[in-house]
Amino acid sequence: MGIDVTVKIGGQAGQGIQTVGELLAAACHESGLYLHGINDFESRIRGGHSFMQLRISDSPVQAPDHRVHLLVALNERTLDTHRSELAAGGLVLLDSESERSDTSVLCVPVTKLARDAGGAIMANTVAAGACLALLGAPAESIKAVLKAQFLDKSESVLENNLKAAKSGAKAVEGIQFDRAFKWPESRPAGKLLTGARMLALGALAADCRFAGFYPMSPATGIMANLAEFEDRLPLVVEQAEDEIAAVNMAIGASFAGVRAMTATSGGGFALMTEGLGLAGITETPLVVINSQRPGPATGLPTRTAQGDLRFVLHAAQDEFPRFVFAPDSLDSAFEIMIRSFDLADRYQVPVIVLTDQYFNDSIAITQKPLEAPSAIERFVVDDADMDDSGEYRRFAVTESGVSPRALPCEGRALVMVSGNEHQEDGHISEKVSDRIGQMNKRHRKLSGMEKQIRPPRADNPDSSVLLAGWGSTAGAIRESAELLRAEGIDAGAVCFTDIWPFPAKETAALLDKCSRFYMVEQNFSAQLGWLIAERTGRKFHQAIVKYDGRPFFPDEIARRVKAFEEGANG
Amino acid sequence: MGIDVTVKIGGQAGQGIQTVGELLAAACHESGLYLHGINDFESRIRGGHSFMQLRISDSPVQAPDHRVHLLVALNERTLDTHRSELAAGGLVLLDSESERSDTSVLCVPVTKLARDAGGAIMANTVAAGACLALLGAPAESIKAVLKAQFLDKSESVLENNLKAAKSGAKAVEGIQFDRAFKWPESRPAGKLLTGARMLALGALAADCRFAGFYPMSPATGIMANLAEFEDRLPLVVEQAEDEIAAVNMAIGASFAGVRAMTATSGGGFALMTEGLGLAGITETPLVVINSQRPGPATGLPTRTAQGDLRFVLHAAQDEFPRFVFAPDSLDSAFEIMIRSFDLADRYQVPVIVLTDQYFNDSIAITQKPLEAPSAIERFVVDDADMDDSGEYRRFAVTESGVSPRALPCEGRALVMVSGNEHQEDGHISEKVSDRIGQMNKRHRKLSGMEKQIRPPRADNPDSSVLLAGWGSTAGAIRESAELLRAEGIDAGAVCFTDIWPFPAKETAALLDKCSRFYMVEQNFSAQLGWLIAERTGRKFHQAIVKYDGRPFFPDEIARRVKAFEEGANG
Amino acid sequence: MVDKDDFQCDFENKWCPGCGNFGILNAMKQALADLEMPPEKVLIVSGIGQAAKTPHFLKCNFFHGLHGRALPVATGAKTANRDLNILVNMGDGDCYGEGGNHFISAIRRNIDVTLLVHDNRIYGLTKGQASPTSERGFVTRLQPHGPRSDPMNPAALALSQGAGFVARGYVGNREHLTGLIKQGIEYSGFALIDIMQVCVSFNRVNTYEWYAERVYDANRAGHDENDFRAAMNLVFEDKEKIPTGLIYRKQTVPFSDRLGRPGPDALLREKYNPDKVQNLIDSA
Amino acid sequence: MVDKDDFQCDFENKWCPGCGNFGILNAMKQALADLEMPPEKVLIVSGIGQAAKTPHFLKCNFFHGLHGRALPVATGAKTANRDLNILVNMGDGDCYGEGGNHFISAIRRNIDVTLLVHDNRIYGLTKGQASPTSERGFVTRLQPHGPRSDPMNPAALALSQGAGFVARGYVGNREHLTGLIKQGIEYSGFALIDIMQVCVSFNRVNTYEWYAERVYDANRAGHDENDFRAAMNLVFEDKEKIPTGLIYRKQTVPFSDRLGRPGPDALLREKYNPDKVQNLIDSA
Ligand SMILES: Cc1ncc(C[n+]2csc(CCOP(=O)(O)OP(=O)(O)O)c2C)c(N)n1
Ligand SMILES: Cc1ncc(C[n+]2csc(CCOP(=O)(O)OP(=O)(O)O)c2C)c(N)n1
Ligand code: SF4
Ligand code: SF4
Ligand SMILES: [Mg+2]
Ligand SMILES: [Mg+2]
Repeated sequence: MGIDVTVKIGGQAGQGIQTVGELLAAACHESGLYLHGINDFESRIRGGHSFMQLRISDSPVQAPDHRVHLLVALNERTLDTHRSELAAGGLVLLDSESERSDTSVLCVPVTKLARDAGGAIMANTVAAGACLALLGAPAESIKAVLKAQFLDKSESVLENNLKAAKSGAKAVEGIQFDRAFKWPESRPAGKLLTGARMLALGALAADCRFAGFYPMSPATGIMANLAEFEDRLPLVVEQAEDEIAAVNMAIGASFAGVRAMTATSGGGFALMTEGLGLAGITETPLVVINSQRPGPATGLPTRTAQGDLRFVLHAAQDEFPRFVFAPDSLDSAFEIMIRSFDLADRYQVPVIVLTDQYFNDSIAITQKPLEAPSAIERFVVDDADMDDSGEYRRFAVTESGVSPRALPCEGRALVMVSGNEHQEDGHISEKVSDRIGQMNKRHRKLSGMEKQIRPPRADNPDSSVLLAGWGSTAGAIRESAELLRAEGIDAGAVCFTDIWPFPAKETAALLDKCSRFYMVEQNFSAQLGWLIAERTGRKFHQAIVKYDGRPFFPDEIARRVKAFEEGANG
Repeated sequence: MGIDVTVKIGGQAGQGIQTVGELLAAACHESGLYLHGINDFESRIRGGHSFMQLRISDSPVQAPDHRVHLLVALNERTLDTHRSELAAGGLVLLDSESERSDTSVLCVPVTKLARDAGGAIMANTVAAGACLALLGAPAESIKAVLKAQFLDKSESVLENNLKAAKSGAKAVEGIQFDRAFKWPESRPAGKLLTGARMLALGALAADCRFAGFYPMSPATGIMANLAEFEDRLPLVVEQAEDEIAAVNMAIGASFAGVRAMTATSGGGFALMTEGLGLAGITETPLVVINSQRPGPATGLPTRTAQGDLRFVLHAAQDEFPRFVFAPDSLDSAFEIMIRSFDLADRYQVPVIVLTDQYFNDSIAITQKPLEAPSAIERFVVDDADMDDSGEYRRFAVTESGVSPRALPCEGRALVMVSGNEHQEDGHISEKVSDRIGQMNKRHRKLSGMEKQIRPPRADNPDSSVLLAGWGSTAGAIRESAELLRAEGIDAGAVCFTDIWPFPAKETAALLDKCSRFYMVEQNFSAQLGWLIAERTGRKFHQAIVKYDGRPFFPDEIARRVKAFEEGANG
Repeated sequence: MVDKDDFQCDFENKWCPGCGNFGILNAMKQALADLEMPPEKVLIVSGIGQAAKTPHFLKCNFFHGLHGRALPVATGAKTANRDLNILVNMGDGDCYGEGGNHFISAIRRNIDVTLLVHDNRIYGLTKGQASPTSERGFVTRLQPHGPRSDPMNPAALALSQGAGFVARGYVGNREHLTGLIKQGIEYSGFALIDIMQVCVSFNRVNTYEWYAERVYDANRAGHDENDFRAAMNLVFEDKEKIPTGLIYRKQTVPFSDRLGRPGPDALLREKYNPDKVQNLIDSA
Repeated sequence: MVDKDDFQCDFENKWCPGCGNFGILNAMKQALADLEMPPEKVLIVSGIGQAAKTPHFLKCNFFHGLHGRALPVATGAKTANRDLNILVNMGDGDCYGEGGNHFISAIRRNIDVTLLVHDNRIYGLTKGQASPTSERGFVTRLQPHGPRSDPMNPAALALSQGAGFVARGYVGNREHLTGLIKQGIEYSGFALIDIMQVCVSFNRVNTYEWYAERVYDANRAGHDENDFRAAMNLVFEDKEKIPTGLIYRKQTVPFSDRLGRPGPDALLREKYNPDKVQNLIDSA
């Protein structure tokens, strides 16, 4: 086994916990290490308790570890709350001016040192310096990071911070930390990003030009990341008066011809459902990100969940084709965003991308290069493509179900669109023949859409026990299967990113090979499990669900599966 | 076979087709006959084409017949459109001053006769008079009906109408109509009502005191019927600025202590989904009627559908217990409304009642007496029920999942409610223990709720072929099974009114007895069929679906099942 | 040259005979023809209701969306392509009821579209419920004692939130209305034209006769549309007299000019630049 | 006698130290105590946001609902039980953004509640986006060049739609604010109190200092709250001076008196009468 160290930094909101984490992460990243970091915070701006938990490794990691090797406690409460998570040989670094008898608690006067270096605000830098020193990082590693961080600040700010980092390192000099390791000297393995930022980059790469949104955790970060690029690309990000406006603006922009999206969380998505149906019947391409958090209603605004799967599958009255995707990693998020805009255009349907707070707010390192497409295919027609533009019919009945899409006022062809049922030219119709013609046409797209669906990724699919899940929890699920294998249980993992149209045949074939499968989901009822039952007739053996708003740990999953397995076999 | 005659009255919107139908219906009703009438109209106020189709029988009827025996054509278009539906021996009564060679078309100068009697506006009365005469109704039958109709109009209005009716009757004197029958002289078999009115009466009987709504076809009728009683009961019906307000007002009223509801159709329901979740997490009793129409989006505003089943089952982010009911007849609508308010109070959950345009706008005759409950149990507590009102906790964790519900400002106990996840006293909490405690508590209600669920009604459940469906189409499904039996196919019917919590065990047991079952639904994908697959593992053989916005005819179902059966056996 | 008849369309009109909407339809056609805007250069966005069916009844590009939501759709479309000439047709329920929040926001954004509100003081398509502009005491089947809300004052609301073009028309004065629509289209920014439209099927109070007795041309009567205070006074005038005309106009910066786009090109027209995107991603 | 401390509550306050919301909380407690309203006779309905957390921090009955939707909830509650004393706490985003349509409707209904808008010109709980009252040029991470919309003028909107009680308070003037809240509660009908609240964490522009330079007491400066025109002028005053106080007040008929209920009894208090219901059903 190589490097696998978890550092947890805890304190009050407003204490700059994230800054410590980000400095550490940047240092690891620069040295070519991999990492995965989760953010845990309350729905308040100051006070309370929050933490960031960073797992550092020399090989890719996609989930948090439940054991903490180094606990950075910016206050006593952190120590009390998390001490029990300390792994054997673990160390606590406590911001304190007095000493402790407990040898596992290392008292460093972090704030005082910061003040000495020029200001209490640099406590983060002191803590980061101390951590890196404890972890055995070369002294220069923090320098580069601080330089990058304070690029546009004055010289003296940088200098003070360098001083602060050094004093942190100095304070722990000579301390032997079991989990210190030899730092590699390679280049960054990939890009260090949050999920939210990756979703924004994916949208950019897909040539998204309009985003309508209304702030809502945990989706706001996506839009904040996107807005950053407004001046440098043909892109408008507009804050709407509410989510209903946001989705209808996106529909309007898409209708007029630019790729458009919106992003929200469950409650906002609820308000968008009528608009989703409008995109459905008007066959307007649309990408909607629903970043889940626990509900119902306001629920736990800053926590994570996978409770909206069934809701997004069936949202809006009546039926129409849609895609539902759920990225399982940074790389897949980038790819899925590009595919989503592409498929939305190709099939003229809404696409829903399901992420969650855990995914959006976590940081990790990409494994594949992020490549912007060399060209964007728009799947639109203009007068030149028509024999007679006067005869253009936006909703012409075709075999594929996809009708030629022209843009309004971009030629002589009139583009007429109605959210009522309509005849082929777009005018309202109540005729039975038009209704059936259009319903069948829309649903005929499904056969093309099904071909675009990628089957779930299976790891060790021939195992007798399979763990199935979807979206952001894939990393934890895969690792838990590995843990089970290490303990002698023949386990594999089946993780979905492409959920609808549901890959029924492939799923059934996969599941038929195992003796039993477990659903691992962050919701109450195992929603995907029931969807699998519905679509394949295969029923999960047990559901390993978690709905407390906190992400899964691989060990936790493995333990719960093992308990069932021991029950089953004992 | 007894009496079974279908009269269809067609013409332009604004021509008073409904009046003709209502006069006929009233006359039949008064004579102790049964009937079932559907209303078909376009989304416009004048012009176009609409019709009412009345099926008259001496035994209860719950579905329209596809054969028309008497077609009342108030214009030529009606004749052209519906002539092909004429049964053997059928007759057309056409408003025309010239004669036709076609003997099946009886030309009566309806409008002219009306003008002669005092005004073209009475064309309806003339037509009704003619129809009744053709059907062999005693001359007095129309009199009573007209008297009731013009109760609060001047004498002369009544007189003119009586004259008009008589002149209609006279115009068809001597015409031998094959389907004329001997009219019974009994008393009304039950009450003659539309589905919408029945839902309103059910709400009254349940002591509903507040209804927030925003107009939307086909739900508006429910509210119009309810508003009629505002002055005579403790009841406020308030038109809201939008559906979001409507549902939140109902939640506010219910929280404050009165039984409250809202009614809408799919698009409005979409806007209410966030509020539904609010009722879910705040455990506020709430009854929502979703009267379905075809979508997506505006779809076919005046037509019927059953396309929202899956949507309402999963509407709103995350998960919480809810009831979903779908009345299958007038009688069941009355009962379901009372049960809905009762169960909403008892379990402190939202209840969704699914009806549709076909159900709301059709008329029929009740078979059971409509009995207002002798008392209303409110399932609320006050200070007197508490040891210490200062310690009152609105969301106390209990075994049943139901916590004692006090009303705000009705005692010393403070009622504190939050749409965020909360601790037992109602204050926001992000603690893992509170989250799990409250989620489990809410979901524990399900076991009590499941006991309230009635299994689907099964007719000839031991048949080798079963036809399954839900809600308003039950009448047509049951009759189609009868038709199949008459043709030698061993068919039965399984119709659901109580859909969620899903009666899985009972359903599986029922379905296990048949060789195969068909789903009969008014949606594209057979939504209940997939729900059955999900919850019981039993997969339907074929789906008989209809999604053109028009109601099912029993014969149509029977023919389609038969075709499959012949394919299966041939 | 564009002619009024160029907008003629074969699709069957579904309004009631005598409906005030015909007047609006005609005025729109005339205004567009006068402004030399051919059908293919016109985009109409509408909500749901009788008013919102308007684009089906004249030749044009259109997006007939959801009840209440025309303004956000128009905002998105205009943002994507600032070259679009957008008219928005909505009913009073549509715009001031379900769509009230978007109405406020359209004013505040100053989105450069012309909004025609067919204000018949009733919900027409749903068969006669009170609308936000119905007066207290206006009895319907659903409001047996009339609505409990005071009627909305749309022009006052628009003025209060800084609208730069506020007009009131009446279907009974076709030419006058045509003039207002033309001015609205020519205005650079958000133009509100609240049009008193007569629903002959459900509104038995606010009839042609009723209006005929009350409506007058405020501009002709001396009202200065450049005077904000005068405009504010006008919209609160005694209800027995209904001023029509251009209530207020001022120069404003339209939304299209607030986007911060580098040049005058519509968003839609910019080329996708893979190298630039790749650079941005690489340095992100 | 009710004391301010009777509202003391153990639940941990989650606002930032120095937040303007504390001022509102204190003023509310004082106002309720002065009016002799004990905690068990107070119902607070709120939306979602920092402002909307208010009821958690004082002893009372409360319904903390959805973002933007407090006013409909309050309307339903008041309709069900007219004896309730309802205060509504909302943020500026909550009330004027997401809830804009309900804000208009609450005014038009004249629902008898007291609405306190904690107007900090920012979305606090979601960490600093522009709100409907943010000025153009107010830069945030999501509005790198400031919002593209002109700011809303809530008081002007309320006046334009016939509100009978319109006030503006400032958290920096605690006593003055307490007085306004008391008057609002005592007012029979819809009372709007737009409160300039300072968000010390995200709004670096509209700070205590910024307000201190601008805020003045309009009533003391001679403004007559009975004069509608004067009120209208006041709310359009030069932005460099911010008038606070009672902007406008007139007598109106509250929603509770518009319900058409036969007697003064709350809906909630009427007895269910099975015979009457049966009769109505039988004759229906
Ligand atoms: C979300 C939603 N709610 C309600 C409706 C039903 N609806 C259709 S049109 C309409 C109102 C029509 O009134 P108005 O907007 O004044 O237009 P008019 O028909 O009078 O021109 C309503 C409520 C709908 N289509 N969608
Ligand atoms: C439907 C919905 N959309 C968005 C949110 C996210 N949200 C929570 S509070 C808030 C705005 C907070 O701003 P404001 O209302 O001004 O209150 P403040 O925090 O500033 O007091 C938003 C957008 C939500 N909870 N629900
Ligand atoms: S119902 Fe009224 S508004 Fe609608 S078309 Fe008829 S007259 Fe016009
Ligand atoms: S973020 Fe602003 S409004 Fe919210 S509690 Fe902190 S200071 Fe107050
Ligand atoms: Mg209208
Ligand atoms: Mg705010």
